[in-house]
Amino acid sequence: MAAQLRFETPASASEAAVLLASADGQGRVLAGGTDLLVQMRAGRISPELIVDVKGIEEMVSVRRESDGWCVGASVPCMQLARHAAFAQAVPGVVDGANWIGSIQVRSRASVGGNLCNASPAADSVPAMMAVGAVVSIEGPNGRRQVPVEDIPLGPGKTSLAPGELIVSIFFPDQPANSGSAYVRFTPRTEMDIAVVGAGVSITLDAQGVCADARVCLGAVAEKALVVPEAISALVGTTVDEAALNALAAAASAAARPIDDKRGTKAFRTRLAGVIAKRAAIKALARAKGE
Amino acid sequence: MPESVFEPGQGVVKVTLAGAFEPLTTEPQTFDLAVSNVRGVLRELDARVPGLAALLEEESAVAIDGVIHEIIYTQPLAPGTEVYFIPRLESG
Amino acid sequence: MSKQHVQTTINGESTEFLCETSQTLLDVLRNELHMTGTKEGCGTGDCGACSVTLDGELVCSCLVFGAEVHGKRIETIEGMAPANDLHPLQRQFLEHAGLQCGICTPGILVAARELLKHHPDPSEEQVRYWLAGNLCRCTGYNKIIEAVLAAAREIRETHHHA
Amino acid sequence: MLKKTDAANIPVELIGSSPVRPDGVPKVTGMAQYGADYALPGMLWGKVLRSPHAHARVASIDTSRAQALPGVKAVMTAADMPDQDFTYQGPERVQVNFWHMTRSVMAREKVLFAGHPVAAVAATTEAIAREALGLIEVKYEVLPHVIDVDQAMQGDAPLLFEDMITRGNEQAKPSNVSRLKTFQAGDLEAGFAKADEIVELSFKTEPVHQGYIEPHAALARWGADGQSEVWSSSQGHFVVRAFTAQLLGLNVSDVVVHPAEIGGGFGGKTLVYLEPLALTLSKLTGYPVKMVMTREEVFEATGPTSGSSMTVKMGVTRDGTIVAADGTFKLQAGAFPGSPVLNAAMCAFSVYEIENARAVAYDVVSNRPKAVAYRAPGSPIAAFAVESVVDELARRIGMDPIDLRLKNAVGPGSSTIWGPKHAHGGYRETLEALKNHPAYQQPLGPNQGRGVASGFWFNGGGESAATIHVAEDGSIALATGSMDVGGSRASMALMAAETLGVPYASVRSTVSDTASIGYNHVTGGSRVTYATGMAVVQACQKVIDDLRSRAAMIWDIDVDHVVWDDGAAKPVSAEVGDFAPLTLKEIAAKRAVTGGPIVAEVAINAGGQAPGFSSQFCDVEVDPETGAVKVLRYVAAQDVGRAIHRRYVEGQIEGGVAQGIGWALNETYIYNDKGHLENAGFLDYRVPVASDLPMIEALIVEVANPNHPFGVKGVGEVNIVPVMAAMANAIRDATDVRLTALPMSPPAVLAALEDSGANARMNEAVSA
Repeated sequence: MAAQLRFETPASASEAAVLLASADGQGRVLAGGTDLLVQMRAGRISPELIVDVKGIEEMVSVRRESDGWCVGASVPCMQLARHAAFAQAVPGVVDGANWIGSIQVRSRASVGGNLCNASPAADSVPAMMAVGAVVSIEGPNGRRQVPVEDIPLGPGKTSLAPGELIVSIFFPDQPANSGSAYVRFTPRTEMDIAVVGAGVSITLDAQGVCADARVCLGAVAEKALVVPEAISALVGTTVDEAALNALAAAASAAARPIDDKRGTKAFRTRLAGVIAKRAAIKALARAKGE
Repeated sequence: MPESVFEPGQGVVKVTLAGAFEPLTTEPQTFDLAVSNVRGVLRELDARVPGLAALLEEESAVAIDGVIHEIIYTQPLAPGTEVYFIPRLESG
Repeated sequence: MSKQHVQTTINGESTEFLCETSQTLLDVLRNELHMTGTKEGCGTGDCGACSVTLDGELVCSCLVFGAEVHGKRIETIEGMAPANDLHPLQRQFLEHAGLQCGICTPGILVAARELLKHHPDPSEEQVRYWLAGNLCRCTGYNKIIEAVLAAAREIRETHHHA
Repeated sequence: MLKKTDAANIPVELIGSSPVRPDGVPKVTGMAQYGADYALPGMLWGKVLRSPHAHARVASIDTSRAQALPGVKAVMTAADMPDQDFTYQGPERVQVNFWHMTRSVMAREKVLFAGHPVAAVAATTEAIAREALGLIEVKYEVLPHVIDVDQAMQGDAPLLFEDMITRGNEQAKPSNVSRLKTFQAGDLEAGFAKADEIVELSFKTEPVHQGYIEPHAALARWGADGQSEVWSSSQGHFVVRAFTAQLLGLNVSDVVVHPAEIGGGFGGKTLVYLEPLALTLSKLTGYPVKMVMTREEVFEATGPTSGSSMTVKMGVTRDGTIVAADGTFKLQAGAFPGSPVLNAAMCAFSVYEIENARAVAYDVVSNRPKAVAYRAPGSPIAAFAVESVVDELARRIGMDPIDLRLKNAVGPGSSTIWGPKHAHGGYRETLEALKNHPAYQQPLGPNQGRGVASGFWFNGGGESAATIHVAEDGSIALATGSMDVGGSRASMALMAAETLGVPYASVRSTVSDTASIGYNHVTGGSRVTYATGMAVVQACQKVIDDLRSRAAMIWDIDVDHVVWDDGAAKPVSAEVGDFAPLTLKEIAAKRAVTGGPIVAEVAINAGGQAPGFSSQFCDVEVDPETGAVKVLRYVAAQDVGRAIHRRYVEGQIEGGVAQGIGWALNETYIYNDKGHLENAGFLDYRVPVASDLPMIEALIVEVANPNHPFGVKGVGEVNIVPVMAAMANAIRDATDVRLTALPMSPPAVLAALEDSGANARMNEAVSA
């Protein structure tokens, strides 16, 4: 019960990992807390240890590195969205981060937390996957790096081992003439959970032909998906209407949603294509500098 | 807008039970009553259907020439007035 | 059974309190410090009635642990009108009938003040999206939006003349 | 006797203005105290154990382990409250059966919905109370359950009450139908025979919650002498007192209920949930007990309004005369009888002059929380069906939907299916206001549509009391017993200031507790500005008579020679004497020598209320690829009789429309196959957020009610009645697809578009 709940504020990621490892699976990382407190209130989890990581400098800062941006896992979405250079570099990720909850929620919630919560509908996850983001993980055995898509396994489940925590996320610089975007569909305009979300990045060559692309879908499977068929539909084209329709068809074909309170299987399948196409159109415009 | 001005004075009033007031009445009924106010209507109805006055006071409102009122004994009724007892309303 | 001992600053006043680790900032404000101006509508961050600022960031106090605010600055609705000098937002909400039942009003005022700090001349759409985290069931939002826009105008004009 | 005045001739300066409300500053500074904001020394926290099953027999409840937990002071079950007789009491449409009510507050033999209270705990902290709930052992025998209204009416449906006979169909065997009633006028067969076009459609609507932002809260203190006090947020503290006293077997006057500020009600706070439990726990423990619901509890166990299944058939001649109408309205009452289905049936056709019409009403129980009033209860549900059918009739005969309504509009003398003739106008004027709106003729873009609908609501009168105290300096203390849910203290002050001829600022308007003023019925039915306002005006008139007689004393003249004008006593003419006017302040200064404090209390049972009419149009755009509906414009005309505080009148209209848009598009209850509510929170129960809505345009129509001193009719409710139909009609206009079920959520709209092939057409329209 609550009486045994411990609260720790480590100063380093390694210290945090030691604390978590000692908690026998009953420890929880506190970043923004926007999922943790809701789950505790609902009685879905009753942790014995809370590790507040916001005192760990590398987890709450945005740093420029030689070949990209390194974002602390606990940087609040509002801070990220206000970071002009970062928003310029990977606008699709800021699109995603800007859809999480409300301003109040985004002042606390982080893309790292969004990833670790492992909701299939997490807005920032397809967006991060689309730009090839890589997470840095601290654990009992030191650091390791894995692509974002390797973290979620299914609703509420991640590939993190006991004692591991995500420290930061690296966003590699995109080639010239690249654009990224995240678009989602929700019944309300704000304060909602994605029924379908799509993160797309497109890189054009000098002739305006799609040289590289990533198409990722959220909320249409147990975790966010990369859709190779949708990527193939774009690469080598000028991303014309035919290519976009092929991408939409591929996205709908790749979707394998379930019926739940937030959407039916048929609706989500249909929308996977519609929303992927809209994300691609937005990414293309950005790639063209429009 | 009809200005309903009520002049006290005995006259014939047309009284309708708009619907059944179970278990005492089972269908709509109309009565011509020589009365001057709502109390008179209730007294006359109760004489015809014992217990009806109490039921109406509890369960109904009264429309006097279409204007809905709570049941108040002293409400005057001019000759020729149309009186309906209808289910009372409340709400959100 | 040891409680958390927390030292913080609330509306400019240095404050300390004891709380259970599991207690939220909202719970602490309302039930330990008896500052009931901050309201609970849902407890899950979905209605915004408990909005406060934490080190200058707009947050739902139901989604913050009391233990987290050690060494931080908190602003609540109770600090918005020092010495009964109403904030332009408060005055414009009164003038424009921007409240009916008033339960969402403290949260909306706190949120709107942050909006105007970041966007002194917001469009109607900006106000609507900024306040999307604050539910109001009474007004249909018209008069809230009008009040915020009027307060923004007033603040801009005051600064202009100053 | 009610005093009649000629509303049109009253010189008004304050009426219709928009001053700052008396309770405004506390509400913008966080100082106002709502139910959950009260605390008392030694206070305990109470929590409710709720049923995990939708339908089950309660075999046993063992509270011993919970009782033994340190910090727990008491555990109660229904056995701690007296049982009640099985009788229906009160007016038919809102009958109260305390046998049902006590079981709704806490289950006895059976639990009838997931979330039904089974036991409650009082403990020193909220956390301990919560922990203790987990230690109460309840043995259930789970029974099959039924949620949907049509399924609940099937012969093999599980019965909530095994012996319930339908009132109005006593020959039938026991069923879930608690009530059957028919309203009829004319000859349906003959009417339909005259029709050139007949439209018949069936509709389903989902229950929707009132969605007030403040969860229910109550603080209760029981005294060892049997006298008790309750602080709670409700729409009527006198009704809280009456129900709590009855449920606990107390003298009504031994319970004093203090009106906490209320954080929204919309009908949902007109009965009791927590108050009897908190008071019982206080009695058992000897300490004050506070109980506050979580948002999940609010959704699982309070409200909502009914869901429905309806069929409506209407016939029209080619010239636009509606010749017959027939409707069947089946409404979910939830776990206990008492849906607003009689209102639905009575309001259904009430904006139309139809010679031949019938409405059949079924009240049906099922395993969900008992339905509670919600803004014009019943009428919006029926209007969704009727106004959709009327829209189709207009299309069949190629007539503008406002013109069709104008042709059949009721006015004074029009007949109704519920008996008396209409006595008031106002409907036609709302249609004309709408038709004259410049935007009504504006062309629309691709995939956009315009929809029109109208609504009727009775508005209420009833019991109210008000007191006026003239203070020593001539300022006015005004008190009523009507809970202020949206600015009524301001409108009461306006009416008092206007009547007395004093500045608005000199009137202090308050709401008194149940021991300090006469009975006031609930703040509901759009009745407060009408009925309580009438009491206020009459109290002011009584004070004026007193002031005149005191002036007469001061001047040594006959009281008949003194008039009250512009806030002062004046001689009726120069002939009675040369006296300078005596202001309120001057008379108040002489109050002692003229007889003591100047006070008036008036308590009335207000009648003569006039119904409200609303006509509305909206423009929407439908996304053919996603089914999303965006509201581009919303215009709502409403006859309010007379607007007292203009901005709060507009606010009522804007708020009612916003709620209707939520009802139309997204709000719904999602139950799983176990009968558990899956969306018991504001994240998945989607009330509109600010960015979902356009500015809603309120057109105030004022056709004065001659029975009210200022012409008031009422404003709170009818504004929600047309909204769902207006939205459906606009979607129909945009897509050629008629949606007959609520909510018209994106998946539902998209499925309907795909089924009809409409979205292919619409996509072409966009690319063309």
